[in-house]
Amino acid sequence: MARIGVFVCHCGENISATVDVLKVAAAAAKIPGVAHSVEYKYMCSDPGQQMIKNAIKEKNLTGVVVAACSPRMHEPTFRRACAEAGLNPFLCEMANIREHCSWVHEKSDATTNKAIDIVRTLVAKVKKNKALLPIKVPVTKTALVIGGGIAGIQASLDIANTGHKVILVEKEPSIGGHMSQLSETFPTLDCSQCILTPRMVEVAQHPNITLHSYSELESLDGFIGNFKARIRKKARSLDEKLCNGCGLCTLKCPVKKIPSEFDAGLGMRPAIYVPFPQAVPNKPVIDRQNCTYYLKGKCRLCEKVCPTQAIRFDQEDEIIEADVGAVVLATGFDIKHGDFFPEYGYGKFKDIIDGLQFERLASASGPTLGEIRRPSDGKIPETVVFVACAGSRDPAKGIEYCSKICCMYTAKHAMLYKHKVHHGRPYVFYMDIRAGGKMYEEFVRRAMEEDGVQYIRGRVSRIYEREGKLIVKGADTLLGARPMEIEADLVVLATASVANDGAEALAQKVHVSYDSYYFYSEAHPKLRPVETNTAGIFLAGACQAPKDIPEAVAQASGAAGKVAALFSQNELIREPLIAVVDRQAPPLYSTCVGCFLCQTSCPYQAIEKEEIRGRDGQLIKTVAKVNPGLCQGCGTCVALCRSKSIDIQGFSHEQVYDEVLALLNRGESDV
Amino acid sequence: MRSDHDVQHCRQTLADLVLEKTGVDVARCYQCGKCSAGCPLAVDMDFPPSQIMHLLQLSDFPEFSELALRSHTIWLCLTCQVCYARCPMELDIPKLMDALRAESLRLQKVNPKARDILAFHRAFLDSIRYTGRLFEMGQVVDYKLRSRHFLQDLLQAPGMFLKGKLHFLPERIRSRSLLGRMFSRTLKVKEKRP
Amino acid sequence: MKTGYYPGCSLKGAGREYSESLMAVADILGVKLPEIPDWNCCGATAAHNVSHDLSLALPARILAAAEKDDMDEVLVPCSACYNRLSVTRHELLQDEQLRQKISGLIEADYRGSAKVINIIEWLAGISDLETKIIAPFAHRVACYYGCLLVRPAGILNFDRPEDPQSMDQLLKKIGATPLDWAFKTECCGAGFSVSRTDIVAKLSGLILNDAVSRGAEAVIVACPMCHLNLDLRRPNIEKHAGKKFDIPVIYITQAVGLAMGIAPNKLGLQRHTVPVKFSASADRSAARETRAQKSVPGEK
Amino acid sequence: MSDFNPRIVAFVCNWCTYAGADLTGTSRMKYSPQVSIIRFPCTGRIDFMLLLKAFANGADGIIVSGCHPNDCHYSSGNFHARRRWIIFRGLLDFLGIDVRRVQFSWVSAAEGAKWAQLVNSTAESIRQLGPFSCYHKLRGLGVE
Repeated sequence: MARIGVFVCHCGENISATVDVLKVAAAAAKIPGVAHSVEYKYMCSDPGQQMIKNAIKEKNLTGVVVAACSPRMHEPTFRRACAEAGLNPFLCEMANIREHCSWVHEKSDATTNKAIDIVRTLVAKVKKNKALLPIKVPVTKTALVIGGGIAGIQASLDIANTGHKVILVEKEPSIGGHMSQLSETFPTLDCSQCILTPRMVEVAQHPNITLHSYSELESLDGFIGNFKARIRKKARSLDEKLCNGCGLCTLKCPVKKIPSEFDAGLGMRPAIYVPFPQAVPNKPVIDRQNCTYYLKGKCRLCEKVCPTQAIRFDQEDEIIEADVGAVVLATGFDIKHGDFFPEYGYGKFKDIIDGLQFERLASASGPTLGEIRRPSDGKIPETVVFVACAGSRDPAKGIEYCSKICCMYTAKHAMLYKHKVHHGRPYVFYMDIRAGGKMYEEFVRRAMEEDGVQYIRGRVSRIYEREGKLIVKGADTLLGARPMEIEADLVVLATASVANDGAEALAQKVHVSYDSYYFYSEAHPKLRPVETNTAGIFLAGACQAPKDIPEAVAQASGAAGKVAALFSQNELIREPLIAVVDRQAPPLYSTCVGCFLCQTSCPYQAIEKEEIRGRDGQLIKTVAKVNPGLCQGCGTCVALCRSKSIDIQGFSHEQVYDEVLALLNRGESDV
Repeated sequence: MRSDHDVQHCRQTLADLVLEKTGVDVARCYQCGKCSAGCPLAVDMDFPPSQIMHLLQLSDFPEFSELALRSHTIWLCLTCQVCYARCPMELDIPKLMDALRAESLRLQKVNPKARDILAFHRAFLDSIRYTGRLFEMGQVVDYKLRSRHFLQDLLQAPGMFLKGKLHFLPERIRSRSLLGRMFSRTLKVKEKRP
Repeated sequence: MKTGYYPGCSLKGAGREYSESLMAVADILGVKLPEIPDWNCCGATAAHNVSHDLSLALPARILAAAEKDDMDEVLVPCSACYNRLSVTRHELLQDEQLRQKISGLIEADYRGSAKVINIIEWLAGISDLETKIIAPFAHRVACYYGCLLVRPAGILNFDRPEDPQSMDQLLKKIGATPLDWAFKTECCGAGFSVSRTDIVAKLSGLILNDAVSRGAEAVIVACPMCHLNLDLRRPNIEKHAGKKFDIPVIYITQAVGLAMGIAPNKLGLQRHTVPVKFSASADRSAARETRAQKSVPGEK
Repeated sequence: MSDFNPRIVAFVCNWCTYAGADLTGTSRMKYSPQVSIIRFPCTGRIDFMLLLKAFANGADGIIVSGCHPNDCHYSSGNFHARRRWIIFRGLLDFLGIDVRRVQFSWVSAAEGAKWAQLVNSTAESIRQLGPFSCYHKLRGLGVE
């Protein structure tokens, strides 16, 4: 027999002013199963809580209903109080007679009766409450970081430095990402490689970090604290243990004219190559699409010259399995390439290049050793036109958003050009200058005031080639939108930042949501910027939205902090308000018929198949099973289940049906 | 897109009218200037296309809508469609220009500089109105009478005639009466000749 | 499949050689092109400058007449007419109310069954065109599309509005070498040929200048207005530019005609203001030469 | 009919509408006391048999309300609810229940005013429809 205690709160005047609390307490006392009913001025105060604790002990109550404010306000308070008195906290419910009653109605019998209804409803519910124990999920204290750009590097180092293991997966032969391609960085103009390469080396040498370069995530299963990752280590055609990175093979390789990815197509590389001198790991890889041996079946020159016999032509991809507790996505971004700008002749004229290509031109390690020389004829350009918003903020080209980094790097490019070609004339076509950030506006001003970069407010309409010059047709909207033509030697388009090609496929592999541009979605735009909707998977850097280096690094450290917090305890403790599938004694085992409609409706992939087998091991039936680590307790499956075999703790069928009945059937408790 | 709410609560501006007639929402224009940059005649215009857009954006100030309606621009527009083809917001500026021309005519605010252009259009239309097809000779003569540029083209006409490009008699189609009706129904508004 | 023919006013007057050459070519191809019965003017730029409804009604009446004569498609060589007819068809098919309104104006029910095609679509559609080429038109040419053939791309969706290729492909077929030049789709001044000759002279001048500077021997056009501005207005252009241009302006059908060995006067070449020196016979030899040394500058 | 006080049950989700109703309270907006709230984790949890149950036990009207589309705390629960509701509507008709007695709506945690307005308008329209006596007769016949 249930022994429920009802505790009606005045909340000072807040409730008692419009609700006759004495009447409520009296009425509650008459409800079948209520063993104790009192009212008090402030239930949430210490004496109030003490009152409840004592009652629990003295009247050995089996359930508690506190008729006061919203459970969103004080449920934790009163459940804690119950727990302290030795009553399972999940046997305590709150009847919201303040927000949902006293505050929204005038003082009247109707209002008091409604308060009574609410109390009766919750009493009915609490009678059916079950003692629940918090769920404990073990945590594998190893993090998987996908993407070895600056964000991935930062996240890996930060996590590794908290003493936890990190597996870093990079799809290119070397880590470093786009930052390694940059010449200088705004707003300080310090050399990108100088600040990046030490971090790359640190990653390589860190005892807690396992680096898999030239590898990609094959699949990810499991849930927060307990993921199982399968990583494809692509064949380098090389025994990494034997290779000492002397680079002889790359020198001797007869195939030399392959456009270098690292130099954004402005430089050439051999078929067996190390992307760039400071690469980590500093081991070559054979590009099988272009290697003579793989194409024609002969050559093997690299094999002959290799002093350590490290070349392995017959090497195959390798699948590595790893258990990880958390995942950080740091897959970065790309810039828009190709023939999407016919009016600018981008992709048609050699001397119209994009931002990354300019970075390579300006970089001391670049194909021109840092001299600004235009691709077509190697001449030093006298006039350079920089076009901002080339594809960004341009619905007609399918990209409505602002790429954010272009304003700054364009100012930087114009500056660098001016620093290298003193007599040169840099012009920037812009729509707005978005220089929000520490020292950013000052940086842009410097470009204009000290380096004499000419800013023209307007969008370029067309670019065409005439006698070796690029004719740029623009207009200055600050001069009555007067059209103007500039004869340029080189044009740099700040093409839009976009998500990486593989972004969508990866998102689907790991079950995180993404926006219509394939940037990954954070769990909350303001308050949960590094989490995803999938517990245990975090975001770092430009895979979430276009970002500059400081932002990417900050978010990476944020994600690392989240991972560290997750790894700080051995077990995850979660509220047990989750779905459970009915289990019965043999021969029924479960009323579940195994239609798995629940599985289709679950937003968290929390529903698994369980095979029930007899002693002889033969299959009796396959039923649904809820993974307590993944279930978030929305209950969608519950409403959907045809045989009502799945139920949700805290909001079970029994509880809610009894609530409805109690609410509508005023017993003799009514006044 | 301006909401219906706004439209009904403030008196109809020129921008609203354009939106209603052409579906072009000038609020979407963010003044990048690409249209002006590409317009072959922007230099000859009193207001390049992007400025016309901005005049419309501010058209709840009567003086600004006035400037747009009295502008030379709307008559210089060749409908070459370059602006529309390149507009990042895909705003149909040529269509908008048509609407402005119509409104400018209706309110008799045609820019005096557009006199010749309008004269030509009228001559052209009258020629079709009465014959069904363009009668170049007749049209040119008519145009000269309206524009009073009697000597212009005199050098070319004989040459064209010799090359058999000009006829002295117009071709007439059978359903001229229908065309007459079509014209009188569509060109109801009687404007003063420029 | 019945293909009707809408010449439009210009092809009966200032641009009659366009029509003549088209007919000559059609003869050799053995294609019949019946004119739309009792067609009227499309209203060109004038109509939509003055009244939107009129600018739709005039083309609608033409197309309705074509439908009445159950034509499945209508060949419209004049780019201006092509543009007006296409835009009208598009707008009326988009908006049922408008369609009914206009149908009322033209006192006939316009359904929109007849497709509107331009000269390039028509020529490209002819499978055995190459077989009819006996004197390849072996010249370096600048294909001038103008505005109205490619814009608005959304409605015409015929070729891309920037750096289109369809005409270049066609000219390759008949043995010519199309150049990559910058003014393919810049405006020539269009409807201003009479009212604002100064503007026409300026814009057309830029076009000719670019074509000549890239070594074109001829500008190929598909629009009588462009032809009028680039050819008939040549004196004004030269006066404005302060220099002479002797580059001829040829209709695409004339180029095709020459390649088929049709006599220049049957193609109306004598009607041009700027004399055209090519002739079928001369081309035969030229053709042989180019076949011999097969790398012409600018060829892709 | 004026003295008729309908009984209305509101089935709401914990994250949006329940919080929204809390906001109505904290901002002291008044509404008709005929409505009582039953809290669910998500509208996706709401089993429409509950609605029939409520009618059979004397409810005159019902409100079902959750997060706006795409705002669901559980990312897609409200979509399931909406889909189920579309089908359920047909069933209501079949069972002889006036569809107007069930009000399906979205109220976010920020829409305290909307909640008050929703409750009042529903209460009013149910008052117009009158008591749902025919269904109340079912009570005690074992059908509930």
